[in-house]
Amino acid sequence: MEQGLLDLWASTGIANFTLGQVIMIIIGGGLIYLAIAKGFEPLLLIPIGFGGVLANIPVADIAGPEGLLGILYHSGIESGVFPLLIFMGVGAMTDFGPLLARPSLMILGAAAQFGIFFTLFGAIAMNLIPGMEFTMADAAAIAIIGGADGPTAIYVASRLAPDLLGAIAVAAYSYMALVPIIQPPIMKLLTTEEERKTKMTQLRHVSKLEKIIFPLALLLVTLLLLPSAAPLVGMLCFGNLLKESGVVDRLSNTAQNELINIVTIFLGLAVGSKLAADKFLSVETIGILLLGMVAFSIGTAAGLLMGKLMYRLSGGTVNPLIGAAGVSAVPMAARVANKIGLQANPQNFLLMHAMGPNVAGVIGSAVAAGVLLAIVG
Amino acid sequence: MEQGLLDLWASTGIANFTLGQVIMIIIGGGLIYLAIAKGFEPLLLIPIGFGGVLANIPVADIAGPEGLLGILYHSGIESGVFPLLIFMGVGAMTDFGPLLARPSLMILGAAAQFGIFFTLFGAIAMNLIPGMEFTMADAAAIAIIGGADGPTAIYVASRLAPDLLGAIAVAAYSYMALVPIIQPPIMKLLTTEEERKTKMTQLRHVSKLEKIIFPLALLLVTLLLLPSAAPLVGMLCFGNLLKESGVVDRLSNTAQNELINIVTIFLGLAVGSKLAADKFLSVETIGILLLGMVAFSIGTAAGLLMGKLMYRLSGGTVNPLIGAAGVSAVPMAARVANKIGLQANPQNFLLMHAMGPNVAGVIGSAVAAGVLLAIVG
Amino acid sequence: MEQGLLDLWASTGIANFTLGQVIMIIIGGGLIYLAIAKGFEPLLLIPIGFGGVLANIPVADIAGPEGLLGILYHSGIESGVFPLLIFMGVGAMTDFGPLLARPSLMILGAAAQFGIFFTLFGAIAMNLIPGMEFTMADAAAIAIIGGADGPTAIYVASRLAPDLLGAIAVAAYSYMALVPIIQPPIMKLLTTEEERKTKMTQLRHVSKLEKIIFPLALLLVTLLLLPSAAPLVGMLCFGNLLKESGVVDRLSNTAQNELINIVTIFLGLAVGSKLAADKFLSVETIGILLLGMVAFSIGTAAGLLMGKLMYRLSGGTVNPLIGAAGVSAVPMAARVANKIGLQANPQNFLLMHAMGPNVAGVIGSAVAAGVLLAIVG
Amino acid sequence: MNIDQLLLQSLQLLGLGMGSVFIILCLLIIIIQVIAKLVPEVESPTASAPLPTSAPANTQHIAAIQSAIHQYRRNRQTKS
Amino acid sequence: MNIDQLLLQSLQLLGLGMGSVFIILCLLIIIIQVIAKLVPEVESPTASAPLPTSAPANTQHIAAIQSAIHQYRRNRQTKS
Amino acid sequence: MNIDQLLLQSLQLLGLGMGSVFIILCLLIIIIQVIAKLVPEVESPTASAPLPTSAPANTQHIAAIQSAIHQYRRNRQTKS
Ligand code: NA
Ligand code: NA
Ligand code: NA
Repeated sequence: MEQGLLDLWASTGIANFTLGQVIMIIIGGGLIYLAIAKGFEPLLLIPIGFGGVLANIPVADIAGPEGLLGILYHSGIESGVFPLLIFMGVGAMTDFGPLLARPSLMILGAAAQFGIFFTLFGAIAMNLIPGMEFTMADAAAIAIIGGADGPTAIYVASRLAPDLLGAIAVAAYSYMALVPIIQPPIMKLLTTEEERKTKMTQLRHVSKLEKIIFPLALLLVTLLLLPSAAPLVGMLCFGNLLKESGVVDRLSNTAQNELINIVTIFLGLAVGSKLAADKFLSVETIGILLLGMVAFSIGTAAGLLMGKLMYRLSGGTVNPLIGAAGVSAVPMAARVANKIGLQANPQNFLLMHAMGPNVAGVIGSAVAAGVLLAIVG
Repeated sequence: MEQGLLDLWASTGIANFTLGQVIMIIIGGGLIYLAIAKGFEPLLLIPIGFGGVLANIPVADIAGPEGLLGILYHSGIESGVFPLLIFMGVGAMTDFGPLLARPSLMILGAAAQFGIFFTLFGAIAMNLIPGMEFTMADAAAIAIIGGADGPTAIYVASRLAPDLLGAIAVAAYSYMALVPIIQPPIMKLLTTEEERKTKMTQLRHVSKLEKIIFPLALLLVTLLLLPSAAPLVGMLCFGNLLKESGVVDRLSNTAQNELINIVTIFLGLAVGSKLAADKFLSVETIGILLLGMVAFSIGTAAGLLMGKLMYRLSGGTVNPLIGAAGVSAVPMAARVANKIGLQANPQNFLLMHAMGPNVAGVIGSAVAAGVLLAIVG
Repeated sequence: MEQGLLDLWASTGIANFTLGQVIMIIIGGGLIYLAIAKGFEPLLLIPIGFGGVLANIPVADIAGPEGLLGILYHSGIESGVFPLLIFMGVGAMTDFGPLLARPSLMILGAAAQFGIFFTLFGAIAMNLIPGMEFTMADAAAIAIIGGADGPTAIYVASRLAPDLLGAIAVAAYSYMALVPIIQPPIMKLLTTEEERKTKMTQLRHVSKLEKIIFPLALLLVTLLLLPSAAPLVGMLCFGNLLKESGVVDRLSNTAQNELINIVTIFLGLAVGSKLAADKFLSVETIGILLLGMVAFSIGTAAGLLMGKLMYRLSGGTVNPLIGAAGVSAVPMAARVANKIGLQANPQNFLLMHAMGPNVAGVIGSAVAAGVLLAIVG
Repeated sequence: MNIDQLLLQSLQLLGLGMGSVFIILCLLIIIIQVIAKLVPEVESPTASAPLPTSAPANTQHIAAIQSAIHQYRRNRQTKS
Repeated sequence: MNIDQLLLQSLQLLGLGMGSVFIILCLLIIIIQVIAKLVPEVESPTASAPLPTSAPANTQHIAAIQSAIHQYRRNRQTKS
Repeated sequence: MNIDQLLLQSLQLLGLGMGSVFIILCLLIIIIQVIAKLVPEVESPTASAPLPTSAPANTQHIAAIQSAIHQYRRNRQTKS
């Protein structure tokens, strides 16, 4: 009996906890709290936070190769399947209409990717700080946080720096949730009241046929110039074609509902498996959080500055605020642009105008991901 | 041509059947009949019965490592993924409100687990019968039938005694379907008319916040004291948190509808693959069926006796009938308690009061499973 | 910098394309065009065509063993899981009522399988043409195109001739889409105006119980006589039983909606992975396309001739047009029979009468598949 | 295997295959007819609904539980 | 291991198992009661809705976007 | 690789990356504009609906079949 009691005691969590695990469980709980109480990207941060808690339970080894989270990670993230399926669902949910109505605004979505590449440089520069050690692959994986796009960040991190995946995913989704707090000060700093008041003319009508051709054209450009971006861009285009073709509504509906929901649950739990204490609790994580914030801010600023340039060149018909939406973070960043625009001029509805740069930012960061995978991967 | 005819004849089922396969196909058909005509847990017993038929078709080897059922078994049950996903769905469907409104009734869900541990002892004792040979792992896997919870039974059996999984799953779901027949005589035997007439006071209101905190608190207790139960309890809590958080309804709906339906189909077929004649048609299966019945009956009795104790201690404000619902078998056992209560007193609605012990029984048997996995596994 | 530019250039598609890949991408685009603009089986041909495009992107290796399409192919088609799940969904969507109401018409579904076996002979005969080299397994896989049933063709091809799978699947779905063009001339050629005018008497009522027993009886016959057809027929029967049992509607609905949609997306993409240039662009593909057309035409003719025989034997109460529906291609072929019948006699509604041979054709080609797998496989 | 043997074998397959398909489908025709003869004896117009009553146990339970929950909530609201 | 040892071990498991189940479920009872005591202080009748307001961010966005799209389309139609 | 080389390489990546992003997105702008110019010629206000008519073949079939089934059932009921 004593032996049984001892065995049972030896199998309790209390007898096996490490300090790191306790801290990580508190962090996981914190993510769940932020998701529920503050509305921080709950669709992802509840599964990630909960997965993080499960991954740090001693003895159970749920994130190990034979545990549920480990199996999900191996079969869905290591393989790249989950982020690609999410991207397909995103494609099936995205309306490229606003982008097609005024394609020149796409340049804003290009400019905002400066956040990514600047951060890559910053991450390498951080190696000058003692204790930090980022390889080029690490730096590239961290920099993609500046793409403000969850599945892209997870896909790139899983290929280039799986050990940093947990911190990168948490940073990416947290900063996406923080867009309404991070972006407004930068927007106000870099634009004048006059610029923010700019009203934009209504978007032209986009025909069904243009919407069908666009995903195919996007895929064509990608496969000609940057095939390393083809998995991401390809699945985005595939989902979008399912939607716009209008002849396979049952597949399109499944891709943007049940399938993306199932994959979101699995992806979140699997990402959580990378919140294991020994990987997450390191000085690198602090670097990742800092660099992620830098990436977002620089990306926002680059988009805004390009917006200001377009404001000048277009003779004041482009509101520079929509440049901030170029970072992606769909649709949060477009909403923020709309809100700040309304503050300057209550008749100034920028939402539809900001959606163009916003979805262009998704394409832009998938392209940036392709460059990183091609050169660094 | 003759050679071709001979080859074709040699590939027919008739030329290859073993007696065991014929019997198992009849048993599979019997399960399907019970499921359709008698309403025995059709959601599970139709897939299990059909899977059992498919598994015993000669030549085709559908339950083999390269057959559909074998693949489903290997990837979903051997890995533990399917029962855990079912548990997540169960969590997303469960309202712990009645439990939170009167937590003291949880003790009934604890008492009913006596069926599990008594049966463990009984299974070992059966080794005294010649021909029976149960190891401690076998005995533990069989005993969990007394938990009256399908996914828990399948999860434990897949870890401790995969060869017995078919018989254990069939017994568990069959007895859960038979709860309206097994429980009433025991309930009438152990309670007086006076006791059964007891009306219970209305449950207090439970706030949204309490419902959100509960799954997190349950997970916390589990990971501190019994991490070996963490996969099961964790997924139950995760599903419940998806539901109660109120911010991820699309994930919660998917978990309790499409995802659980898909996994139920796969799980049932995969369990059916373990109805292969050489494993199922053995004297051990008779032992399992007998022990399963014992487990259910003893669990019911233990719940009722604890109910009687609470009736006394509470000054007659707890109806002991709801103790029988402590075995789980949600929501069947709670309904039976309600029905027997109504027979004694037509104004006596026990359903909501029985739901507390009923869901406590789910937690209780998951905890019992954790103990068995920790010590025997 | 120059090195970086060179690396980037070396990673572009332009620098890596082979002519074959360019042709295959155009073919993939052509399939997408036919699916969207001409309504050619869009549920399958959009995913297959898109998968074909993705598979031929240089550098990215999306159809390779570590790419998304390669993973889907390996886990879903090589294993046989996807076509079997599709067949389950088809079973859950199929109403065997018209077949049960007049079972003698099943003979039409048997006759139409002549297209399969004649084509098998034809494929072997094609070896006489220099450059063609079909093994018996290849010939059998090609012949199954005559079954006019997508999942059956994919299942058989994946077992017997995986290298030809892409061409076989494309041919099968394309010809199914072309049924309204292929069949009418044959129907008019082989039947007289008088025969086509034949009105058929209303179908008798079929009870619920008959519909429940039928899938079980079908499975029983299959497992006794042709167990090699049991995976296909078994899953068809399982799906149908889920539907007809009436007690597991949530499983039946999932099988015929979300689950089949998800699997259709994956199956199509995975089939597309077999449109790699080196496999598809060969003289064999031309043979496959020719033979597939022959198979469809001969199958249609055989069904019609059997229809004419039944017209005589029944004293003119069976319209021979419904014989053409025996090839399966559900429900397209039944619609075509209905349309041609209406042309001859505007009061002549053949749709329900043609549904019997139509679903019999599904069973017939699954049986034929079983014979091929048993003898050739 | 030379081409003549292959051709012969494929002719054999033609015979065996069509034979199997006809045998199995004809057997099914007979079975369906037998079932159709047997079933009406079992099933009277009213008896055609025996399955539904016993079958959707789960939904019935759920319905019962939901109605109980509603009743409980209504009571609570009346009280408070 | 002989049968006596097995029987003894299974009796031990009975004790340990039921003990564990009771300890954990009793602990949960206490925790639930503590939570129930703490929560009402935090949660006033009106404060019970703080989650909905901040939470369904995504659906709010989508709704906002959809209304904007509708408005844009209506405008277009009026114009053209 | 020492830190100087890494810094240099990351600067190169900055140039190559932003260059690639701008080239690809600018190319897309041009392509979209070309498409927009070509499409209206093809597509008149009424011609914008050619796809729906040919496309949802499957649902049409199903609808046709369902209506036929309904008709057949109604007939049966009237008779019996
Ligand atoms: Na972006
Ligand atoms: Na239980
Ligand atoms: Na067929």
